[in-house]
Amino acid sequence: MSSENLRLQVTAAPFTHSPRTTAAVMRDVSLALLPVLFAAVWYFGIVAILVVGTATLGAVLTDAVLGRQGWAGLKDGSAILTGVLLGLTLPPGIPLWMALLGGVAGIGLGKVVWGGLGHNIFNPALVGRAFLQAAFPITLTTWVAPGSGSLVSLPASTLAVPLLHVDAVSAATPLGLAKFQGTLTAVGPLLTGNVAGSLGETSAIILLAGGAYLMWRRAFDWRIPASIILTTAVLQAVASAIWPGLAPPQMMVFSGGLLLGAIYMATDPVSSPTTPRGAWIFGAGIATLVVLIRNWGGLPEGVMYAILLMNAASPLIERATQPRVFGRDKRRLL
Amino acid sequence: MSARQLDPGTTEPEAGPLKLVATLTIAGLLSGVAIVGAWQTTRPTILAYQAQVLKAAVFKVVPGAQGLQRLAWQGQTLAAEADPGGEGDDTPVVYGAYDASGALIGYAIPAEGAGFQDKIGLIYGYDPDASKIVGLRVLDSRETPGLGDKIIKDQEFVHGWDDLSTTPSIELVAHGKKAAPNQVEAISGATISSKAVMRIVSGSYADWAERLPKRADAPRQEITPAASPAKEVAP
Amino acid sequence: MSQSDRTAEELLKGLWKENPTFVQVLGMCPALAVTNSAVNAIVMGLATLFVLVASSGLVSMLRHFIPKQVRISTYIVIIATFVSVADLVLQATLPVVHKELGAFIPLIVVNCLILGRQEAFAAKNTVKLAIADAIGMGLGFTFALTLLGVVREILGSGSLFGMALFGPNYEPWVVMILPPGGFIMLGLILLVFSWVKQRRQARQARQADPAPKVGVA
Amino acid sequence: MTANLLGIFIGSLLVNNFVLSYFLGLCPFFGVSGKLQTAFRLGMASTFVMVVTSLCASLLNTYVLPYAPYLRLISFILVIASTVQFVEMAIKKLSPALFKALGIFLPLITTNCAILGLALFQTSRGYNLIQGLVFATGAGLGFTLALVLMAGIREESELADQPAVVRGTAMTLIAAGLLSLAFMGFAGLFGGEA
Repeated sequence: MSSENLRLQVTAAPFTHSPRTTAAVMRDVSLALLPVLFAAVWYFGIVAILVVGTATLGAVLTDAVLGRQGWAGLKDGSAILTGVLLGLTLPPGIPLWMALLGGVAGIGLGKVVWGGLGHNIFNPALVGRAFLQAAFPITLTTWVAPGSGSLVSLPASTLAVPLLHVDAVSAATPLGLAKFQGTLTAVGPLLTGNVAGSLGETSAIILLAGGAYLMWRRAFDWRIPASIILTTAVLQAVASAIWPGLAPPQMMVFSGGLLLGAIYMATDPVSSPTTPRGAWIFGAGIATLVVLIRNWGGLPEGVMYAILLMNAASPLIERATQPRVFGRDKRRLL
Repeated sequence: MSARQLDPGTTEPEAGPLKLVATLTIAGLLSGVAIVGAWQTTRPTILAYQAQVLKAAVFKVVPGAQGLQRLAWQGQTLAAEADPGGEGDDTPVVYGAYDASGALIGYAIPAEGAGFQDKIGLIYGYDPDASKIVGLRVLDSRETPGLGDKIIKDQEFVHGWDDLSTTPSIELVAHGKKAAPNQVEAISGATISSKAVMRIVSGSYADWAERLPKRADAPRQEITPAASPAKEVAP
Repeated sequence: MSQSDRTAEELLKGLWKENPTFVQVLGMCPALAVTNSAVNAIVMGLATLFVLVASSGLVSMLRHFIPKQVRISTYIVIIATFVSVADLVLQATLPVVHKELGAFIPLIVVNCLILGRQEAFAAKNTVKLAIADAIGMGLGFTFALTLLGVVREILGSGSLFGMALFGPNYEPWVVMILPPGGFIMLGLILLVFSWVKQRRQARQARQADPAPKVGVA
Repeated sequence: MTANLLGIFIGSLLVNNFVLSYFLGLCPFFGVSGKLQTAFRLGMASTFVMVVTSLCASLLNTYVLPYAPYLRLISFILVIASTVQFVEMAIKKLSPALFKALGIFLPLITTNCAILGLALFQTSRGYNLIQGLVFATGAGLGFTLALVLMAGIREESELADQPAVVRGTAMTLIAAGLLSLAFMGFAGLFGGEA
């Protein structure tokens, strides 16, 4: 990063002007997330609120303390949204101190060092999730079966003392079952959400409804989720026709974090391409990676990694799909 | 390094080609002498250590072993292979494990294959008379610390191989689901690495164990007190 | 400046002011690859120190005899020889650490730090100064590696030099001994470095110019 | 054991990406990833040198090194240095335009530890000629991929108004860390079972 580059006054993507303010979009997204949160409480109990709340607390505090704008930077609501999204990707039994750490890591590494909102390359919520997954691989893949406790009872691991390990009982997710035991889960429970998994990836119907609402409010680029869902379905249909042992396409789309990721994470306007063609490519790339990792990778789930990888590629996609500026010669990507 | 530093200076007075060649030759010669010297000096220690590691591993996977020797197929017969043929030698070998009298009590079979991250190298003990795997140790792995490296650290998994029937074939089952003598329990949370170990052992078993002779037909170990049993390891 | 002052200065600069890892950002491959435990980090640092001192001494001694055109090749031959020797000696004396370091001992050959010091310093200075410079750089490198190794091992394994620190129930931050943790931890350390540096500069600027200044972000 | 070729290729391209998981080739990764175009060209030139080196290393492993294993390191480094020299001369002769474009980056490849690392890994894993070539191609393209992704990120974040403390190497390291975190998703992909 040499200093000889001329510092132009450049605003960050998206360049297109929209009458909708950041805060308004954030409000819509938060509204659409409310039912998801209710579903999490319904299936896993009050602990859902605690986990999401702690993750949000970590995110907000980090943004306020380390962020350049301090407490004023919280007004646009983006740090809160990051925290809530992060919380929804966590397993219900996660110790709260880890959720807090996830919020700190997500905002710290995913947002503050990049220069704050609008400049981050990666989705901060997923940065936090990926950091936690790499740091505590076992805890982050220890799932609780839905409805296994009462509404107010907490899993033993929730209140674990920071830095210490507590063993927890583990239930398998539909994707884990398909991958490691060859057992498929019916579409019914996937749609209603009566399956083990992260807090926010339970009910496909509720997630889709939230997506429809956001589309109606024009709060996001509908091309990205559309592209992800369509490509996943098509690729998996082809793949499962060739290799009959693989999971069917409907299961691929409705299980795990695909919908949550497609609707709420991949659509983050800062870390995804802004051109329409770029959005389609971005989505298709995520879907391809998800299908690859889920079918042939070592991990049962790959949505988070797929989105982060395409986040990294999105500056290149944006460059390749930018409309040519009049008067300039054709510029190749490389 | 900047490019400027690598660019031979052209303004300097030219040295004759003879001098250039002479410099490089002398440097090469001296370097050769130094390396060969170090090699000669350190070789015995390195070999002794490797032999010790191998011996420890063989004795662990074949309980009760007192001695070992390299065995390789020579045509249709399994025979003792005196000396390894150098580093490039990759003749597949097994190690015969012997009791104090020089009678074979089992084989230690090295095997390797792809794991979750990188190659996994392991050695397992096989008792041909009982058709049983009697022990297993992972020697080499770069599996995820805290997760995949449980194939080395998780004692429950490691000892799951201590008395494992191979009839009709060995199987991996989920943690806590062992129901038959030919089943090993996977490590919960590290299913992929467990699977990799199982795959490596199964593959090697099909290649080796089925045609290994029974105890009585195996080559005996010559008991010569001076002979150090293992010369080189290729774990 | 007296001769001994100069020697001391060349020795000290590598430790802090021109620290190869934190300031010059050289030799990053081993700095990240082997620092998942403190022992590995120290052994790697010392092996590099040995190669650096030996090569710098020899190169400086021979600096009038090596023709310009073949100097890089000659340096590489010299370095590769010492690395081969170090590799064999380590394998004989510390076989367990040697196995963990794996291919990264031979890779000392292409550590830009070593070739860089030959070209930038040893080839132009007396043997005494060259060795002082090499010791300083080597120690600075070892210090940086050890610092990184200690932090990563404590967080990532809950131990230091293989001894458990927090008892059996510690939940290790596995990420710290994985590749991403290496990158991120070194990045954070550099961040702290430049933050300290900035604050010091800001203070100096304030002292020089008493007028109130806008704080640095 | 004969590792399958797809596993080797994907392994060196993504799963164990040389830069992001083995920390090889970091000097050019940090030095040259500022501009997309140079990153891509350097990546491709390195890939070519890797393939040639892999070929030479295979031959050396088969015909020379069984007799003199202690010469492994020194013979590899000499092969790499001469390959780079040769590639430089060949490109200069065949395509002066490309030579000009690559410019100073060619000699830098000699000290790219990814190349020596490739030869050493190939040897320690016992790859044969074909496996070695597949490994080298995967590793080279993986190096290019990491370089290009990083260049994209850096070109974009140059424009951002980052905190002054973060600018520079610290930023690049954290970006590489996050990229490496994302690449963890490839763990086990086609691992020997495809």
